[in-house]
Amino acid sequence: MDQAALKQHFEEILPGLTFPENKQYPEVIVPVDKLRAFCDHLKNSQELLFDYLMCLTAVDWNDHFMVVYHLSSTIYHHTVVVKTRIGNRENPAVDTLSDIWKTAEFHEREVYDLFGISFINHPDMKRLFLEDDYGFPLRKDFTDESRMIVK
Amino acid sequence: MQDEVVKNIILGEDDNYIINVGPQHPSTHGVLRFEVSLQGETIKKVIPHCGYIHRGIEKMSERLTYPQIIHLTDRMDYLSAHMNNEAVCLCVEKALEVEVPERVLYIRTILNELNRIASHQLWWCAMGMDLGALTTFFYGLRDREKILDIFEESFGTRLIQSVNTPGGLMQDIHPGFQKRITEFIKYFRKKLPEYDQLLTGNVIFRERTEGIAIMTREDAVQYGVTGPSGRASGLSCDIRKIAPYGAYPRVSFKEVLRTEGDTLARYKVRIEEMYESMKILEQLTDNIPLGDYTAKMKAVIRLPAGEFYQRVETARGELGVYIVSDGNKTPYRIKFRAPNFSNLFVISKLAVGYKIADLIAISGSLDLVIPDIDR
Amino acid sequence: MSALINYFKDIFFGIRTLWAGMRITGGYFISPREIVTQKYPENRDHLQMFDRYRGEVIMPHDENNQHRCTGCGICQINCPNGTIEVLTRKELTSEGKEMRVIDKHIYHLDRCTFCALCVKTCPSNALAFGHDFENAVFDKSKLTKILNKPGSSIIKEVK
Amino acid sequence: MILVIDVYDFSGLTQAIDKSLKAVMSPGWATFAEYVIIGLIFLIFYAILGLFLVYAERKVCAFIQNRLGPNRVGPLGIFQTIADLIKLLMKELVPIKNADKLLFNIAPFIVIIASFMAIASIPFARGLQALDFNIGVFYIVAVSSLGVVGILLAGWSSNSKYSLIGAMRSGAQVISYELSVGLSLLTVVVFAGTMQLSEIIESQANGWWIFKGHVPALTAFIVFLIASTAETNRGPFDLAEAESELTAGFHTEYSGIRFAFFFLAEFMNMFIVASLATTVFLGGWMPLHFGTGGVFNRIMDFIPPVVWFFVKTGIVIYIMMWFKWTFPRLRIDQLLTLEWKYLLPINLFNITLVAFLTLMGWHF
Repeated sequence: MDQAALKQHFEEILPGLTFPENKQYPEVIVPVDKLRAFCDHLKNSQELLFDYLMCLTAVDWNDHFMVVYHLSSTIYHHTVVVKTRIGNRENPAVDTLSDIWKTAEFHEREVYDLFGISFINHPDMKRLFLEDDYGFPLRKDFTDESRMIVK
Repeated sequence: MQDEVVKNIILGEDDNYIINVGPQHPSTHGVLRFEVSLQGETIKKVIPHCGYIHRGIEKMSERLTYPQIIHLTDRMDYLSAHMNNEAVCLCVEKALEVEVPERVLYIRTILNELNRIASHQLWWCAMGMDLGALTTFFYGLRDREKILDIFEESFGTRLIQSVNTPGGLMQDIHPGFQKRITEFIKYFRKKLPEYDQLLTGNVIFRERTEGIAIMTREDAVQYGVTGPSGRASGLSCDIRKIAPYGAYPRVSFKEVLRTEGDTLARYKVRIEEMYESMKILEQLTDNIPLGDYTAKMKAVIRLPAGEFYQRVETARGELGVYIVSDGNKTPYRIKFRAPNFSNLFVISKLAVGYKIADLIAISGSLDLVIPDIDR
Repeated sequence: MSALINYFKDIFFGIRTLWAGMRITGGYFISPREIVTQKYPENRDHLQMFDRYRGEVIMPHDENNQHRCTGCGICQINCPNGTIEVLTRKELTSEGKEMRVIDKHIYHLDRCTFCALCVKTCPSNALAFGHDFENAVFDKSKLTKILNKPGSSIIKEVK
Repeated sequence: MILVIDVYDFSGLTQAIDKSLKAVMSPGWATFAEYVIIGLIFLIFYAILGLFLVYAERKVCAFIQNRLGPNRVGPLGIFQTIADLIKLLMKELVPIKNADKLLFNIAPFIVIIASFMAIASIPFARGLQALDFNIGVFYIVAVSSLGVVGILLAGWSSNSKYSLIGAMRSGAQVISYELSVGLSLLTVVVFAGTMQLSEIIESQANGWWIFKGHVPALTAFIVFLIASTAETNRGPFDLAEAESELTAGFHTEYSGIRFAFFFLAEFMNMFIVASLATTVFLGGWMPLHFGTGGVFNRIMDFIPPVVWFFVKTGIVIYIMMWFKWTFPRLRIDQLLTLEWKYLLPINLFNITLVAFLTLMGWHF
């Protein structure tokens, strides 16, 4: 499916989505509470069949987090970028997608490890790389005097 | 929280025998730890633990300019260093909409394929060694040396090339580059059948690998297993075919696919990929166009604000580079979707029910490079 | 009956494949020409590195003990690891102009990743890669080197 | 022809020593003195042979792998193993927390004593044999299987999970492969009609059993090679050690000279099974003969029997090294499958065939 068709399709499933400008892939911002249902549809719908979670990450935009999902289909080879915005900086949380795409389980743990975004209903929500009291290094406000050298 | 920790420590029932394979273990090829719960020699549960060499490359990259980031990507999957470099370069070039000279495309593709062969050779060494055939290690390294010599002659570096830069290459190839590659292909076409006789055909090797740890296509997609491991399960995931880059649209090659999904299939895909890579090399080596080895770039590279994603096929699978730029000379956020990271965790599904010796064979067949998992 | 035939087939298949492997290793055993080991310290005299080999970073000096470094500090900025520190001072030239001269060009070999960004970006080609690869020392501080030789000056033509 | 062989008969020499000893002391003391002398000779022989075999293994594997192997200490690196031995002697013996101290310490000795006992009844030449039992074959098989007790104890007492797995593997492996070793030796025992090693060799004066015994002897020889490689815990059957799986298996926790004992015992076991194969199948110290008489046979007779013995043993050892450096390791269940499904039935069939052949007198 091309970009326009995908856009139209998304509109049909969930009205009121925002579609930011992205030259490369179609991009869609989904509200946090609708994310799970939306992704479930993307995975299981026969025309879309986004069965492959390419990349899962988050971006810290100082006032909010953006969790970014790059989805692709191994059959149709079309790609979409799904984003969700988390405003809560103190206790950021989003529904897990690990039962939709198994690989999300580990990517989510990585995101939890580095950003401190916890994923609700994740089967094994613990840190992947770092010690438990390390802090969340990929947050922009992370400082570690002893280990960081600022030029 | 405390209860959760306790729950996680208990792996299985009381009578299970729990051993740690790693972090210091001959077969993890790095600092990776498998927490294995055994009953007799049969595996009941495998939990991979990583993070022993987490260096925070993504965090470091937020303070480095784009040409500087490239030298860090070398250190992720050091066996496909050139592919990692190229991924960042392609992403930056795509963002800047720079037209790269034809010559660069060809040279990059040649380096990619040489790197892929070198990586698969080292994998073959290590796979044989994991299974107890120590001699394979030396044969593989002996042949890999020829490739490293090609790199060294042209760029002065061996394992990691550090020759890519946004817009092209840092230096042109050596005049003897093509000749050496032709010689290498001639040499390696003679040696590769020996690999088959020594290991592939061997009845012990077959017994150890055939029908072991079958990964279905669904598993591969679910766990995001890409690269040769995914293709052994019939998952067509070759980025060189799906989203071609470099000079790949100009060469004809076959995407090696197998449907068995067992350890032997993963082994055979890599062996066949070496043949395919040699085919690509043969098509490209004598046709490198003349021209500049780099495009004109500004001294300070600033990416326009926005998000850029580039997929590249490394020797182990799909590498994704996701750059979020805010218009500065350093990326706002850079994420490497490492192939080994996804490939690793499938082991906890594959190894269950097999013997501990099979765990070693499976992790060998998945061809894990630990720094790529941790980054 | 077919089970019995398969049983013997298995045995002969096994022996055949094992023999194929043994033929390769046995073949190498009796052909010493294939040995690839190089005796390293013995072959030091005729060990030739490739021209473009990236050893440590050096600053070539000519016969008058002159180098090409202007002390602009681009290498320092480009280095991703803080390997290079350039210390400069102002000096009066014969025409009475103030000119920047390097005091010390400090190179930390222990931090260098040989990414070649300094050598490639140097506007006056003052840096190059040496061919020396024997850098093992017992003291880490010995890996911090000063690249400009004592008493050296800049070549006139370099601006 | 007989004359030439008699020149190399050592029984005259040993009897002369016996006589001279008995002349100066009482028979009891004389026997004791002989034991001491023989013990010392074997101790020295054991050490030298162990060092040489380690060197040989390293050179063989190096040549197979396109390398030079040890080449620094002494000409062609011949003193490399001595340097290694000195290094191992100087190394710390790491005490293991919660290990069973007694068993942990005696395990290496059990392994080494077992191989030491077996070496006593190996006939190196006519008359050059410490113990010539009438049940020599049985004795060697019995004694060499004692070594596994040491391996089991080492694995058990180390208080390491890897060691325990290695030890258990070793136990299962040795118990099953002992059958094949015994049965394949039994074929020749049936042919020769004796279990005394010196008589088995004498029975090969007119041709080695591997030639005289048709296909069954050849089959038995191959089976013996495979099974004995397994019994000595060498690759591709080195599951007890399994470097890539269990780091070092049963001797993971051993260091210094204790580790060296295991190492040495492995090589000596290899020598013992190789010399047993030589004795039983390849005519021991008997020279190679074709037909009767002839110049070729006379030239062969001039080569001393000790040389014959060591050359043949060396060839068998080389074949075992060749195995190790070519094949991947088997898995434990495949190892047992190989024994119970392939080697044992073949062996049983083989021995029936041999019994029939001997009954009909159809061997040479």
